[in-house]
Amino acid sequence: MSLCLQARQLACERDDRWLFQGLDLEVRSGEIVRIEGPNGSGKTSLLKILSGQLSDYQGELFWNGAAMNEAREHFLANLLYLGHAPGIKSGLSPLENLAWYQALSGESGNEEQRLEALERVGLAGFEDVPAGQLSAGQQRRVALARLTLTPRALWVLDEPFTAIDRHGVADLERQLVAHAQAGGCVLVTTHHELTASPLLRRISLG
Amino acid sequence: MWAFIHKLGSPKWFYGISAKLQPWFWAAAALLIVTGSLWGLAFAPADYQQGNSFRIIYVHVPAAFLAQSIFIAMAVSGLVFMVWKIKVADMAAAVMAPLGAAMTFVALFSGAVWGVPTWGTWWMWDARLTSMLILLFLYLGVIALRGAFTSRDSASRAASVLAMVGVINIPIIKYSVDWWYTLHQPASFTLTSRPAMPTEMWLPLVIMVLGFYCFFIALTLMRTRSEILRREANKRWVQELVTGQVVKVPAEEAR
Amino acid sequence: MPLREHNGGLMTAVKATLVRDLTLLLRRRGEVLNPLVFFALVITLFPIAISPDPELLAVIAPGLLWVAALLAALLSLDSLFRSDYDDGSLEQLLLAPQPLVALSLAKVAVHWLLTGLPLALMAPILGIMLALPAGSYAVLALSLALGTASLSLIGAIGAALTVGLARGGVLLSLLVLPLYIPVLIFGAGAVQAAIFGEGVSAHLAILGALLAASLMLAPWAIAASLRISING
Amino acid sequence: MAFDSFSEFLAMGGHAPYVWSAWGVTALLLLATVWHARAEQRQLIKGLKRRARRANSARGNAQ
Repeated sequence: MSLCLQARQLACERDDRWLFQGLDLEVRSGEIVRIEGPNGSGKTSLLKILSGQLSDYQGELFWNGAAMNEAREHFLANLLYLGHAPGIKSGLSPLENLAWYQALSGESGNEEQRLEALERVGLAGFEDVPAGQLSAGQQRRVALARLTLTPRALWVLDEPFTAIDRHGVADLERQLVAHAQAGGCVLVTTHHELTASPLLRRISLG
Repeated sequence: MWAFIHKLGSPKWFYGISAKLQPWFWAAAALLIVTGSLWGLAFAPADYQQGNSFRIIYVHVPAAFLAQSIFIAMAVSGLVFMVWKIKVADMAAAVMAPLGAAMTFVALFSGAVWGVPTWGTWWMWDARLTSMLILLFLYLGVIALRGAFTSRDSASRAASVLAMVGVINIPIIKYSVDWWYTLHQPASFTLTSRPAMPTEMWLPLVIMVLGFYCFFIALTLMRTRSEILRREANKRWVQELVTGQVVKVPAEEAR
Repeated sequence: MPLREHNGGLMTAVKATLVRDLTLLLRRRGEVLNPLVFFALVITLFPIAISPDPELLAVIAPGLLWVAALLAALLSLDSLFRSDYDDGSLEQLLLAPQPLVALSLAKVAVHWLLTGLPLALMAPILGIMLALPAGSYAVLALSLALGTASLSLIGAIGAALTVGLARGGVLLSLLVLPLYIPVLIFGAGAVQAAIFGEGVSAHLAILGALLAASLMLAPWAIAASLRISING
Repeated sequence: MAFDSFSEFLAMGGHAPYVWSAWGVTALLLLATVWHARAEQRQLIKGLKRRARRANSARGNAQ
């Protein structure tokens, strides 16, 4: 089953200033869509609207052909959103952080899976260290471990390359391409130049 | 019905219709308040227990009525704004809050002054005064919350939610304060509760209450109009209205 | 990549949120202890400021204990959603395919468990220091346990509304304290009634009714407020 | 008429300070809100006019 997220005549007004207007957009399985635009052009707001966090917009959203209001639960069950802040609790260990995220979507999961996901992002050996003692890049990697731990079709990533070293960037880029090839879909904003790929599409704001 | 609601939601339409309504409410308010004041101050008989200090009732009760009604009106506007996203409702709610706080203050002040000849003290923890004091804090909370946000959209939503939470709580607060008051002061004299008031005493009161309501509506219309101008300053119809001529937008000029 | 159907798991999510918040707070024990120390400190101030006379203290003790406990519960409210907001996990909570109402209720439950309940258990000890008449200790603890649950729920609305603001702390008390008054009236009233030897069941029943009403209505307001704050 | 003379009316049966201060503060507040609303409206329209003039002249210069 393929996925399809559509936006029709999307417009967002923040405090009497139009961030964007009349935006039509469609993302499907097998695509990496990069949202581009200068600072303040509304990239983050667009991602928040598309991920269903901001309800203050005009226009319509459709998830697999159904209006977003009705398909919201199904949409959220297939969404993985990573925002500016990694969403990692400094008082909990990476393992505990991941356990909460797994449970949040209704799966209890098991420790094996979490250890494996942490190893995949190069955090083997840090499983039980309080996340507060990890570097910013390592915390970001804990968040990125969710990409493999809780597989979701639609990834919405806001600046996912922040604070990650060059090796990690290459890894993540490969992961994005592999996800699209496997029939998933990636919506991403980044200042980092993504390697050209037939799957990559750009949408410009502002 | 729907078309009407959406028409009402258009600031431009509201700006036009309120201009027509406003003078009537101002006239009614002036007429009623002047009549009620003269009647209440000079013609109504003095109370047999309280004498002429009783005449404070003609400002105290209308202000107290209005203070409570404005909070309810504010919450209803907030609900309309949240459910139908009608911006005019939020603008009205925004301008109502300060007037509501002012009316609460009037009710508190007149009640306190009234207390001197009646109880011999400036402040008594009377049920009505205590509820009014709490209402004043609720108003201040809504005003402060609206002012605390940098984004106006968030401020509007937050103030709407708080007004709705407050309006659910007001009756609970009122009943619990009444209960608390009767527990601590069993057989005391309350300012305004009396078994039967002669017609020439309560009729001016009714006139004053109506006058205050008209005043509230007129002032809210007027200040909502200002709020519309403030928020829609960039819209073409506002610029046309202000300059009195058709404003060309740059895109049209280029053509 | 196959699409998943949403397959419940609400209990898993709520349980995990309870465990997570409990773990976090128990690891930062200072945050749990601060309100309790504050409670004890404020109660110490009153005999010093008013009079050490046990007879006088006994009269005002119910009110003092309730006001001090209420302020102590208020003190810890600001941090209820703040750290989640700062580190981005609040966004994730909002995007979980579970009802936000249930998840925020779990967070409030943890707040009560580690603030309201300890305050209620500690109050009788401070009651002894204020010469609270015998026979009212159980009612004091019970009324506080019931009342602080309502306080946590109502206060969480204010905390959710102000979590996006840089200096929300003072504003939070302005918003929340007026709403606390009914709980204060019936809570302190219950203890007083117990002292006078009157029946306390009416007071406790009203406190229970207030709790039921807050349980029904507050979670929706909290969820709506969180959505507003996350957009700010 | 409840009073026999104007001076009696002013005296309010010995309750003059209370009655007149309560009524005075109320009247003052009502008038102040009206005055404030009027001033607010005038100032807004003045500001909008100034803005429109500036925009007009800027556009004129550009042509």
